[in-house]
Amino acid sequence: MATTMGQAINAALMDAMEADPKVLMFGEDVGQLGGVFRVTDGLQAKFGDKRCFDTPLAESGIMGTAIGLAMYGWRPIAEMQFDGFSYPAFEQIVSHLAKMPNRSRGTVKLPVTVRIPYGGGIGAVEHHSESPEAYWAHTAGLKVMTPGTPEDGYSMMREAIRSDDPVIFLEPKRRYWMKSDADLPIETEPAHKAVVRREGTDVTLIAYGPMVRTAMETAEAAEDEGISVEVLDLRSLSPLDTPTMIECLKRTGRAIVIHEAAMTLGMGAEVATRLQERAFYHLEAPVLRVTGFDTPYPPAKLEEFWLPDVDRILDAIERSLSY
Amino acid sequence: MATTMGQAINAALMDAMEADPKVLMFGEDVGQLGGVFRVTDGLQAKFGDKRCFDTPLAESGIMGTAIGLAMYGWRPIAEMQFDGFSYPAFEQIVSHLAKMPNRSRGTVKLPVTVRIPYGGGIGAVEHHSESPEAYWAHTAGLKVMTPGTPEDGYSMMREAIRSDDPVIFLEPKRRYWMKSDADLPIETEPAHKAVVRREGTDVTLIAYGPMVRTAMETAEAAEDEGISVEVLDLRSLSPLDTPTMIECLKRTGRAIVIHEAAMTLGMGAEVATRLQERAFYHLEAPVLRVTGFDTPYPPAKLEEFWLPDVDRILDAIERSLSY
Amino acid sequence: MNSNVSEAIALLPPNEPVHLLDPDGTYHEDPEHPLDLDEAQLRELYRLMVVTRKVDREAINLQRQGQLGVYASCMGQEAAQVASAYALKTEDWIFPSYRELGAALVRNVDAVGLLQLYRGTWLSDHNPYEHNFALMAIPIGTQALHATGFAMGARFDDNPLVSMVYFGDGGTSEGDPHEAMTFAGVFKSPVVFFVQNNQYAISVPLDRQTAAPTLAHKAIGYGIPGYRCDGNDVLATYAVTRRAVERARSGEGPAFIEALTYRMEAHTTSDDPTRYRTQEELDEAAKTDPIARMRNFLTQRDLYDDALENEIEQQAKDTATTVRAGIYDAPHGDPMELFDHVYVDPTGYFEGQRELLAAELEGGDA
Amino acid sequence: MNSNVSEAIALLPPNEPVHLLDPDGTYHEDPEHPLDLDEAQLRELYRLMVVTRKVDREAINLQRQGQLGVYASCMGQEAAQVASAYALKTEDWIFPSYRELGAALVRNVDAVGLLQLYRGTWLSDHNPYEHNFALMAIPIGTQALHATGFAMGARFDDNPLVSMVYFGDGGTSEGDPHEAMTFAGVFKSPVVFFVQNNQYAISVPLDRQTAAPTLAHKAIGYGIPGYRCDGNDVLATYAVTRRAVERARSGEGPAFIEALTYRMEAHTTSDDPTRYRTQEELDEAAKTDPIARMRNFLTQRDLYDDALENEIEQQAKDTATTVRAGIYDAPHGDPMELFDHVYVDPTGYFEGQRELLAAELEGGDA
Ligand SMILES: Cc1ncc(C[n+]2csc(CCOP(=O)(O)OP(=O)(O)O)c2C)c(N)n1
Ligand SMILES: Cc1ncc(C[n+]2csc(CCOP(=O)(O)OP(=O)(O)O)c2C)c(N)n1
Ligand SMILES: [Mg+2]
Ligand SMILES: [Mg+2]
Repeated sequence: MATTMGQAINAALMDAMEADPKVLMFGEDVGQLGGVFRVTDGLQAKFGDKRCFDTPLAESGIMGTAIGLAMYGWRPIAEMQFDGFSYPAFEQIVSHLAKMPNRSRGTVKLPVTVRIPYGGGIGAVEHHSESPEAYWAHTAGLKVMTPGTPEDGYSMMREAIRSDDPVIFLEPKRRYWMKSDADLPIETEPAHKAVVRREGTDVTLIAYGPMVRTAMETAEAAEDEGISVEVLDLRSLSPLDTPTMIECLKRTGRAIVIHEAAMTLGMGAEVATRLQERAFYHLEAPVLRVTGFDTPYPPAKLEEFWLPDVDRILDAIERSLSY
Repeated sequence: MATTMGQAINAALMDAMEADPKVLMFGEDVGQLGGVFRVTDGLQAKFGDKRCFDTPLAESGIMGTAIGLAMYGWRPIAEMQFDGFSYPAFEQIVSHLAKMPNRSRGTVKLPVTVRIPYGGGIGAVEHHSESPEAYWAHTAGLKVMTPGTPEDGYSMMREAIRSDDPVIFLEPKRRYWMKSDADLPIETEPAHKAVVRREGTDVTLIAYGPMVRTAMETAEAAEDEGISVEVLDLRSLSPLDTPTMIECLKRTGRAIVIHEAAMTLGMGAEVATRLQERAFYHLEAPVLRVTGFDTPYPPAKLEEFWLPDVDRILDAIERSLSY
Repeated sequence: MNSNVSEAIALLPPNEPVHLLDPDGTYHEDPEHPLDLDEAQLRELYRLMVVTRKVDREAINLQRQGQLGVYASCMGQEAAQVASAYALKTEDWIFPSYRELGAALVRNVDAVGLLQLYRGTWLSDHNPYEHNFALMAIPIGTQALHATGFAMGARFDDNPLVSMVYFGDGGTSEGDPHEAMTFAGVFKSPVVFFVQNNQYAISVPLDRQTAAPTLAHKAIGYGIPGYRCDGNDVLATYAVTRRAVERARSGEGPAFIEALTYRMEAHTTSDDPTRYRTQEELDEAAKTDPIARMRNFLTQRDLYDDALENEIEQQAKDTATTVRAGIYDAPHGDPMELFDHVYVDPTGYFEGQRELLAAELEGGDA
Repeated sequence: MNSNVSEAIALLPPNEPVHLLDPDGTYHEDPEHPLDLDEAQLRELYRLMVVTRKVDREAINLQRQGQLGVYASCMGQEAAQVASAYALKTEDWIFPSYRELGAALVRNVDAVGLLQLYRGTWLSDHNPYEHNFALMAIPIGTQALHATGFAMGARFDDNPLVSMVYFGDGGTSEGDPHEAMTFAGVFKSPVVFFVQNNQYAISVPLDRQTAAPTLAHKAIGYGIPGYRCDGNDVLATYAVTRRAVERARSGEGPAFIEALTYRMEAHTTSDDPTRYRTQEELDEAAKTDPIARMRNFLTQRDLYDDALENEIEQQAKDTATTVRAGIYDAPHGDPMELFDHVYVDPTGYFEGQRELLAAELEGGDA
């Protein structure tokens, strides 16, 4: 029976709450409604409204109380309903969630998982299609994960909840309906390992979250043109698996980073910089970036022109190969 | 008579308020106290408490009302008392200040200047030494400026206030006491132009804000060792003056980016990526980074071990030259 | 701080929300809330509600037909919106959330433009300065600060205008309206905080949103008077708002109004309200419908007849038809516009990005 | 929502702050606020205040001598802090801001450790779980949410503890305490919001902070009772807090206390208060000194004599000396520790950065 990524994450929440009575799930509309994407569906029915509950409409409140709950000894999973609505919680995330364990010399642990559906491609209105990952990945003290497959949706969510470090768990919302035939539960590679999703020899596409699938489609299209494309799924954005990135580069000599977030200071900048820092002599071409533009996220009717797609990536492959 | 950077910025505020009766200055303790660094000293006495005033203690409130005041037709200068206290205003800055002009198809202009003393090196307690520039520079719709000299403190502040775009104006607080003999008023290069502060032929140091002076000191030290170091002061972090960066690289073949902010996804990542993207064949060595570590900002007694300094930069120069 | 603590009690809301019209149209005179509306205005309020409902329904249809990505209906809240906006002068400013079609129509904001946000051709499509109607705000409560800053600005400028900001029961929990009311109180800004308490924030009912006796009890914490009205009673809402607006205009400072109403439709067209509320509850709420109530009142006063009914129906239909046509005809927009409004002065930006997109649009390579 | 609006008025603060002790030590009995303190406890409260003031003064000296980077004095606020913390049980948790030396000393938190934040050897230096005393919070008001979450957590766990959070008059303007009180009200969490209204937020006086009749009038907006007490009256503060704490413990929910006090020192040692307040104002405030008042009371009750005075003075001096020595002796810390606590599991982090610093420390090249 096929499972979607949304269902896989739901199953992970279910199983984690079953496995550990300290796990709590809360946020806006996650209880009776089961979340606006139904990712928390059934949790309140199964675990009661003390373990899965709705909060008042206040994201800083959600994050700050999650910190207090964690200090007490619970393992909170807090949902930010959409990417763009994680910003009111920025202060609590950056000044406390990320820093309090360090501030306390490790005496305070904050095993908080922050679930954030993110990214575009679903025709939503403004503030519902943001890609805030660079804000979090620049912030020391946070771990940042994002699954590109339903399997990882399950396994990485379990890992995030088990982690004693705070984890920003970015769910690629346009892939909630992506299917897999895998049986759950499933355990994939640890999150800090990037995984080669497709082998290839000419060029490496480095992607994560929603763009993993787009990269795979591009690789197939390129194959028709006789180009052998490797696809690396980063999975964890903080830490970044630099050694694996370098291995890939050594194989193909060419890398292209793909993400939806704006180009300037997006993840592509860090990946490219690390590659040239540590594998300088292996670069046969500059590391290229195929990303969102340096503009606010566009309205629904124009998002297809903004988002990286197969054609734009194919062009970049051509450019890379032309070096 | 020597002028400090703090005095130069104060003079710029004074002159801008004199020149345009629409300019308002507000924030926490900026009125009667004249700001915790005295940068707004004398403004309330001169222009009255309608044009320079204290607000309640609420940064989102300061930023959101600045937006409303700008919609009405004022030109607000809003102070965030310290870098770390700009985070509660993140939502208003990212979702509205940066996006409302675009959202409105340009019918709404937000000529808001956000003054933020930033960076470390003054032995302050936590949250008073943050370098948040990458958060703002990643956010389309904002301009981000930071002066490295008293002259730029004056001239770029005037430009920021004149700008019809929202500007995040980052004041390198440890350089408030840096002196210059220049006469004010003074007009320097437009902010979007990076400026070569020192010519050199072996390697280019790319710095901004507080690190410009450190880069200059390093260049002098290197000269003693017979290494000719060029220093480029970025001045504007968004936009980045890519053409000038490239010119420098073409001259020296080697570049090192220096900043206090954490390494991962700091400005260095973007600078390095652009250089390798656009001047690939001119790189004789990878673009290196000398930056803060990927940890929270340290306590006062340890900041000297964290902050980039002359020795650490000299080491990087050596590494760069060894390629 | 007001040192006279015992006088402060005047800032508290009345025990019962102000209510002038029964569901059957019976009007209760209230000397504290006299009506300054003539017959034409009474009919106008009714007309605006009917047109609002019709256009709202059309928007839902357009969404079902795939013409809008999503839509947030104001059905059931017409009285609250129309009456409050009607209490303003045209020079006053409105700062809406995403649900204020009724307030927009009072201001003659073109519904076709307004709905472009939901259609996704652009992030907004009206010039706020044309109708003194700000852009819709999606991040909850954030616009309260813009309204407050705007009102501060007007006062600094000795301009006797008032700004009014709409947000919901859920919005009262966010930090921004709290900070806005704090600023408004301190600066005595002429801003009216108009809260449509429609009982839900998506699926979350009021008692999960706050333990306050009523939302209007929040106002005293900012030194602001808290008012309450039956938000399905167009006359009560008008009277209460009118008083608050003129009080603000005269320099007495901000006010907070809680209008009790009910969201008859789903939160948005993406929502499935059967998951969190019952048909019985809906049926009960329908009995307090604001439009029927006003029609009953007009009928009792002999201000309503078939001719008026036909005229209004026709007008509503025409408007809906225009909206429908306008939406169907709206061009999807020019992708190159993505770069046009990010900066007034874009020097140094978009290097290569603009060219890349232009090349793609021409079908060439980048 | 509490549907009984007229009962809600009970949430409002009294017209006058609760006050039991006059400056001359005269005690006014108040049947609503009976004292459950024996003689030893009365002396203990006094002793804690005296020690607090002495250590506070020592910290200011240490800052002047360059041993602390900065320090935020609690002089004048000893009664508010000591009495409120004393009203808790040891299992209860305290969430301080940066000024709560007095509360910390009640909890036996080592002042040497506490002051490391200001010395800058580390960002904090005590284990919160040892004394149920959270780390000091510098970003204003943010800790209110931690206290609320903690109290929610205790209640979910059927653990009858209470959490108490300190913040200032300025802090009431931030969004976080607003959201905290909203959550606390809805979840009926056993948290006490203790506001020391010391009249200033750095240079900004109270009337620029809020137009509320009193800060305690904010509480009703969250369905929380708002109390007020003379914060320089150690007995009144104790009595009011005690009642609020036990009420919370018994499941009746959160409370808000405004303690009226005055900051006798500069905001921090970096501040120059002569820029914003007069010597006359200070002289006036000095007359309400909390310590002299309690000493007068004890003297009137024959609970105070030279022996006690000497004993307490000696103890205060000893503590100050210990603090002084401890601060002077404190090592500056190991730079390599910068990498030690960022993550519980640092796999994949700090590649090269740790090695770079280690090499630099060894004097070698990186
Ligand atoms: C900051 C923020 N958080 C979350 C959301 C998602 N969201 C959209 S509407 C809504 C509920 C709003 O409820 P209320 O304020 O009562 O207004 P109503 O929709 O009932 O008019 C939520 C949670 C948002 N738009 N903004
Ligand atoms: C979010 C934030 N903004 C600004 C500051 C700078 N700051 C430190 S203390 C202070 C005033 C606080 O006043 P109040 O809440 O009354 O507490 P008090 O210092 O009087 O005890 C300010 C503005 C801060 N620490 N945090
Ligand atoms: Mg609502
Ligand atoms: Mg204070």
